[in-house]
Amino acid sequence: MPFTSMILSNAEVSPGYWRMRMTAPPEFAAAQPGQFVMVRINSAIDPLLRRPFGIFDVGTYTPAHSGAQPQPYLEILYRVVGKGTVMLSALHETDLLDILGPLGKGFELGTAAEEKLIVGGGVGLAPLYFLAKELVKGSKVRLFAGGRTRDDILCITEFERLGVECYVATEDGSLGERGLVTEALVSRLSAGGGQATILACGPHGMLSAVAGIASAGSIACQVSLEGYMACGVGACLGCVAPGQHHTPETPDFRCVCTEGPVFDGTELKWRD
Amino acid sequence: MPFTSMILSNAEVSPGYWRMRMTAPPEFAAAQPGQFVMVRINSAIDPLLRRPFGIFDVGTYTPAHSGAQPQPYLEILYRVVGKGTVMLSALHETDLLDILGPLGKGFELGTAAEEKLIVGGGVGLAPLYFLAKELVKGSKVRLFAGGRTRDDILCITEFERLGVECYVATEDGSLGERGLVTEALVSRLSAGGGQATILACGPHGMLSAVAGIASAGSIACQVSLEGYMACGVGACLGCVAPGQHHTPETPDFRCVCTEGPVFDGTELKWRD
Amino acid sequence: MKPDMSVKIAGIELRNPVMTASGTFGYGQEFAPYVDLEKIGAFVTKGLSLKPKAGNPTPRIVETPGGMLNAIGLQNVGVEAFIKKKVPFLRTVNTPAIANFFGNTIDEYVEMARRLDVIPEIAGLEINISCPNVKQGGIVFGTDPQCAFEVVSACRNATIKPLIAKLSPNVTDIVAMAKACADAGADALSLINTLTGMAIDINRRKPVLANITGGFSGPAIKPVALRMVWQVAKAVKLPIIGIGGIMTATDALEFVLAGASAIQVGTASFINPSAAQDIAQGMESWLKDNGVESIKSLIGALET
Amino acid sequence: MKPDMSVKIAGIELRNPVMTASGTFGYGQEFAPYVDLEKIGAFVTKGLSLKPKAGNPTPRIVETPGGMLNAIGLQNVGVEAFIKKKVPFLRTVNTPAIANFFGNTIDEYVEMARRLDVIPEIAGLEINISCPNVKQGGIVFGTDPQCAFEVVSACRNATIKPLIAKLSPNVTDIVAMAKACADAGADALSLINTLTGMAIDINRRKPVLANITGGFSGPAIKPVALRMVWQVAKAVKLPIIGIGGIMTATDALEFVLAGASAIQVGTASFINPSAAQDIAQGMESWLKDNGVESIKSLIGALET
Ligand SMILES: Cc1cc2nc3c(=O)[nH]c(=O)nc-3n(C[C@H](O)[C@H](O)[C@H](O)COP(=O)(O)OP(=O)(O)OC[C@H]3O[C@@H](n4cnc5c(N)ncnc54)[C@H](O)[C@@H]3O)c2cc1C
Ligand SMILES: Cc1cc2nc3c(=O)[nH]c(=O)nc-3n(C[C@H](O)[C@H](O)[C@H](O)COP(=O)(O)OP(=O)(O)OC[C@H]3O[C@@H](n4cnc5c(N)ncnc54)[C@H](O)[C@@H]3O)c2cc1C
Ligand SMILES: Cc1cc2nc3c(=O)[nH]c(=O)nc-3n(C[C@H](O)[C@H](O)[C@H](O)COP(=O)(O)O)c2cc1C
Ligand SMILES: Cc1cc2nc3c(=O)[nH]c(=O)nc-3n(C[C@H](O)[C@H](O)[C@H](O)COP(=O)(O)O)c2cc1C
Ligand code: FES
Ligand code: FES
Repeated sequence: MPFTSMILSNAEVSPGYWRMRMTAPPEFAAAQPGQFVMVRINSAIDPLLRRPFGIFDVGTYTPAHSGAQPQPYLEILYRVVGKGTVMLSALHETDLLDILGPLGKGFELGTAAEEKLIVGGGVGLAPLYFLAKELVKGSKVRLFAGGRTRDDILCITEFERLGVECYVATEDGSLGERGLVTEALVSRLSAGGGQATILACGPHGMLSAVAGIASAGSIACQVSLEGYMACGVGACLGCVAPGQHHTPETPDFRCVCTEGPVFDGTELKWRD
Repeated sequence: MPFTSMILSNAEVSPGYWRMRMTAPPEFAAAQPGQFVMVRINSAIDPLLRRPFGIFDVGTYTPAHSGAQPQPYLEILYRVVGKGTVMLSALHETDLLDILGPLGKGFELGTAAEEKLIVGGGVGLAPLYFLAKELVKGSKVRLFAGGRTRDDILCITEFERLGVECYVATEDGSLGERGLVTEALVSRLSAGGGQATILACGPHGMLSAVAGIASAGSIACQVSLEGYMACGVGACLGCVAPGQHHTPETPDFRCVCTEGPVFDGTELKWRD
Repeated sequence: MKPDMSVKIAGIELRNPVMTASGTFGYGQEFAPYVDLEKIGAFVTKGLSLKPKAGNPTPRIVETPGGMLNAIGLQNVGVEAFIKKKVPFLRTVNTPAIANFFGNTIDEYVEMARRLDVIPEIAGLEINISCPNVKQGGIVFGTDPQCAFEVVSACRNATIKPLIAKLSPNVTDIVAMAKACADAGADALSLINTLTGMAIDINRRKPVLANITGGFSGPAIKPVALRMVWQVAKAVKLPIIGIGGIMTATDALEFVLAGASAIQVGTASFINPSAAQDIAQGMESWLKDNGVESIKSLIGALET
Repeated sequence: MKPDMSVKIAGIELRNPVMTASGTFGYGQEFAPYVDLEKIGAFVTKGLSLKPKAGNPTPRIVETPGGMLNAIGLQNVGVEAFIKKKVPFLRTVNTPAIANFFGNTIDEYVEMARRLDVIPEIAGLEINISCPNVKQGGIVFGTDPQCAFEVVSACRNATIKPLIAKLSPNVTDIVAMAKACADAGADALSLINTLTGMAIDINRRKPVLANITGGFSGPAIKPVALRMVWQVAKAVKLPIIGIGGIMTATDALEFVLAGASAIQVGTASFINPSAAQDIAQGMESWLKDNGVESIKSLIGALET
């Protein structure tokens, strides 16, 4: 659903990464981890299109004024990469934003018994915090967080506060293990343990590797994809990703904004 | 010259009319009454073109911080009429603006002896305040301010503080005389007195009437024109106005942004 | 008084002149959560073809200054699945549904027209002639008056439903194209389809779109669309559906004054999913505020 | 290392590929306060005609989403006054000046080419063929390959100076136009000139421009311009000057990758009077940052 939201806070949490909290309508309580919102940056035509962002967190806050009732809020965690996110980072508390969401199909939370291995690369951690909050209610949750450097490892303390066990890997070794997050995942898996399921979000290369690891170990795996989106509601068909049966001759495209952004790793074609 | 200016204040002085003060470079001290600036509303492409505004006032202020030296400032008085001015009115103190100016040919201040009759319609008063500040240094100055209703009569107290004698006329009689400002001008002129010169800015209809009155009484008259501008520097030729010799067959166009915006009333063609 | 917003296009009664543009409104159902479909004049389906079409590889869209490029590749479920899966929904909505269709040969176009002709839930057909004719070295039907005439008249003979020819703006002489479609028996003309554009990623040194070029839409193209609607309205008697960069009621009214009897909202629905309904409402308010009793009195009322 | 930004167009050596577009940079002098004219590659004069031209009534310009329309009507001082009043300034600047010119008959074009041919301060001629041929029912030279061929070859025979043909984008097949001008002996091609657009004031129920339609320029048109430059670069050997909506160094580099050997900055100079210089500087910085030694290595380097 479309709604006008007021910014409650907008702060840089790590160089180039910002966290924004804004008001949400009551209906937003039904949002699922892995769903996303389409944010209209301003009312002008530059930028023209809405920008998609995963839901980092939802909750309620109590406004300052006396006798105020608790109100729902929504948070996004975003990386400044271009025109729209630059403008977003310049917005202030009390500024208004036009938001569409929650949109798309989120993560399946699965059964409490299975251990949850959540894997995030850089800003791919964004939807995983909301996810972890739900998962820790029933299951053991381990987070594998990767990035190029320490600045790309976001909000680890928040995850730890949830009781999530965190494994950190950076390519330059500036934080945690030196190397790729997938290596940390593999070594954890080889350490054995009970039945596990993988939930991942991050760069396509990382997701592809994670999906490979999962199928190799025949472990259930869900991944959250990105795609260039115009509408977010299944109308423009801009956001599609190749499905498992995809070949250039016999294409098989899945709509990321409605059938996803979260897919079962086996639903997708990883090399084409 | 182009410069980056910081907004010092931006307040609504009358319903729909805003007054903005912003920092200016030292060179701006050379600005002449009647000159204008081209303001870039934002760094995006919507709105694309700069917006022209007359110089309402220039001066110096001393920043709050200790040991600060006096700094030059510039003021504009603007009416919210469309996209750009709506956005302008939403800007805050400390926001930055990209400004080009001072531009164009201002008013000729003439000789001290002659009485100065300045005539302004609505926001046409904007350049007249800066003008009056200069004129009162040597001459008797009378202001004839007109508008549809009281809300269109701007900053009269400021003019009075300068020692300017103000004659106000509104079409609905909500302030001053009921009727057109030109009527007030005519009755003043018929009252006789020493040698006078007219300087006017406002809607084209008013300027045309004033120019008529002036030539009828063979009184010197300068008018400040508007025109749709893209560049403000004489390159696009979008802003032209018909000159005295203009006919559809033998056109005679004057460039408002470089030959004007202030013209001698006799230089222009008033009916074509 | 409530202004009369109704118009008639190619024999189709519309409660107001606001339609949705093909390819930007899915098959209607996608927008049911955002738009009261019974508050708009009509909606147009995604472009349909004989066989399902999977479309182009990604990236398929890119934003440009004030607009966007798309190279979806006419992905659609195909006419069979459309009839089975999408038409039932149309029955539930009391608003005319226009089927937009295309082909790569005249035979394909004709076959599509025949299939759609027998579907009672379809109020009319919009023929998209901005497609290459594979039988003629890939020349785009809509860029050659003769090709356009042939494909439109062939479809004209294949359907008794109202037939709307949708023109491509990528031509030297839009009036010649309009006349060719009129001569071929089209009941109305819709214009414009997308301009052809391109965007480049300088860091990858590649086109942004996998398809290299794409269809250019959005507010940026409005001046071209408005000019073409005005040119065609002066030269051709058929009712015109104005399309191109319409974001607001003001934009829509510009097209009506230029000569459009109805308008279509495309890209705007991506930015504001209820754009079509908001524009219809805004137009009605403007008429009321300006004491205009009927939208019909504004069609082509531009003073030049 | 300092990247080599120099390029050669139609035999004219440019210190960098950034030129200013005709009609947006006056006769050069207007921008001297804002641009170090010796930091750009070349500048192009306002379009010149045999007799002074007073241009159209006002309003002459209007802003559109991401762009603008102009109907200046080719106002210019005429070739005589240009030679007397404007050429002396060119002597003071060590940067090639290109004279843009037009006519309404082939004879007028040829006469203009002759007059300009003998002016040493002029490094080359840019022929604007987006004008109606009054001898042929007002058909625009630049929208018909045959007309374009005739006027360009006639001018070719009238001057030994480098001759640049400036193409109109309002055509079905830009490649056909490019080939016609190449066959006629043009040394280079510049594209695009303005698209034709329109804007309407719904409250006055009139076109905003006194001329009704106008030339559409600015960032909005970039995708169309880039597409046309790419199409022409693939099909024609001549060096290309890319024009259309260039606001930044990134925009300029997109055109270079698409196949342009140089670019022209138009509308951008209205928004930022030092745009041309800033863009040249920005391109050089990008080359440096990306370890590209020569701009020439980027011309047409798009991977498709
Ligand atoms: C379902 C989904 C969830 C996302 N969640 C987050 C998140 O939680 N935090 C975050 O920082 N980013 C997230 N992204 C990526 C985010 O949408 C882009 O970084 C953002 O749109 C860039 O906009 P821009 O104007 O700053 O960049 P520009 O490069 O100027 O954008 C230009 C165009 O490209 C699109 N675009 C650019 N990069 C991407 C990308 N990686 N994915 C999709 N479209 C892109 C933009 O939407 C815009 O249409 C998500 C993307 C998707 C599809
Ligand atoms: C030399 C000069 C001095 C001016 N001084 C003042 C002043 O001191 N205070 C003030 O309030 N206004 C002044 N104006 C008018 C002011 O420029 C316009 O009101 C303003 O540009 C409107 O912009 P907008 O985006 O809000 O309106 P829109 O209607 O959205 O503007 C659309 C386009 O039309 C142009 N435009 C609209 N109205 C005018 C107009 N009246 N004159 C020229 N261009 C126009 C805009 O610049 C823009 O390019 C002056 C105009 C000129 C030419
Ligand atoms: C993503 C997308 C898909 C489109 N698909 C079709 C289509 O299938 N058939 C068609 O005739 N037009 C199609 N169009 C063109 C639109 O119907 C419309 O003519 C064009 O976008 C201009 O209008 P706008 O500027 O309001 O978007 C499509 C446009 C977009 C943006
Ligand atoms: C105000 C204005 C005047 C122009 N005059 C001319 C002209 O006299 N001759 C010409 O060939 N092109 C003329 N043009 C077209 C530009 O040279 C350029 O081709 C066009 O504006 C596209 O580039 P841009 O988007 O960077 O402005 C003019 C453009 C504008 C905006
Ligand atoms: S973003 Fe439009 S269909 Fe997914
Ligand atoms: S505004 Fe461009 S010439 Fe005056």
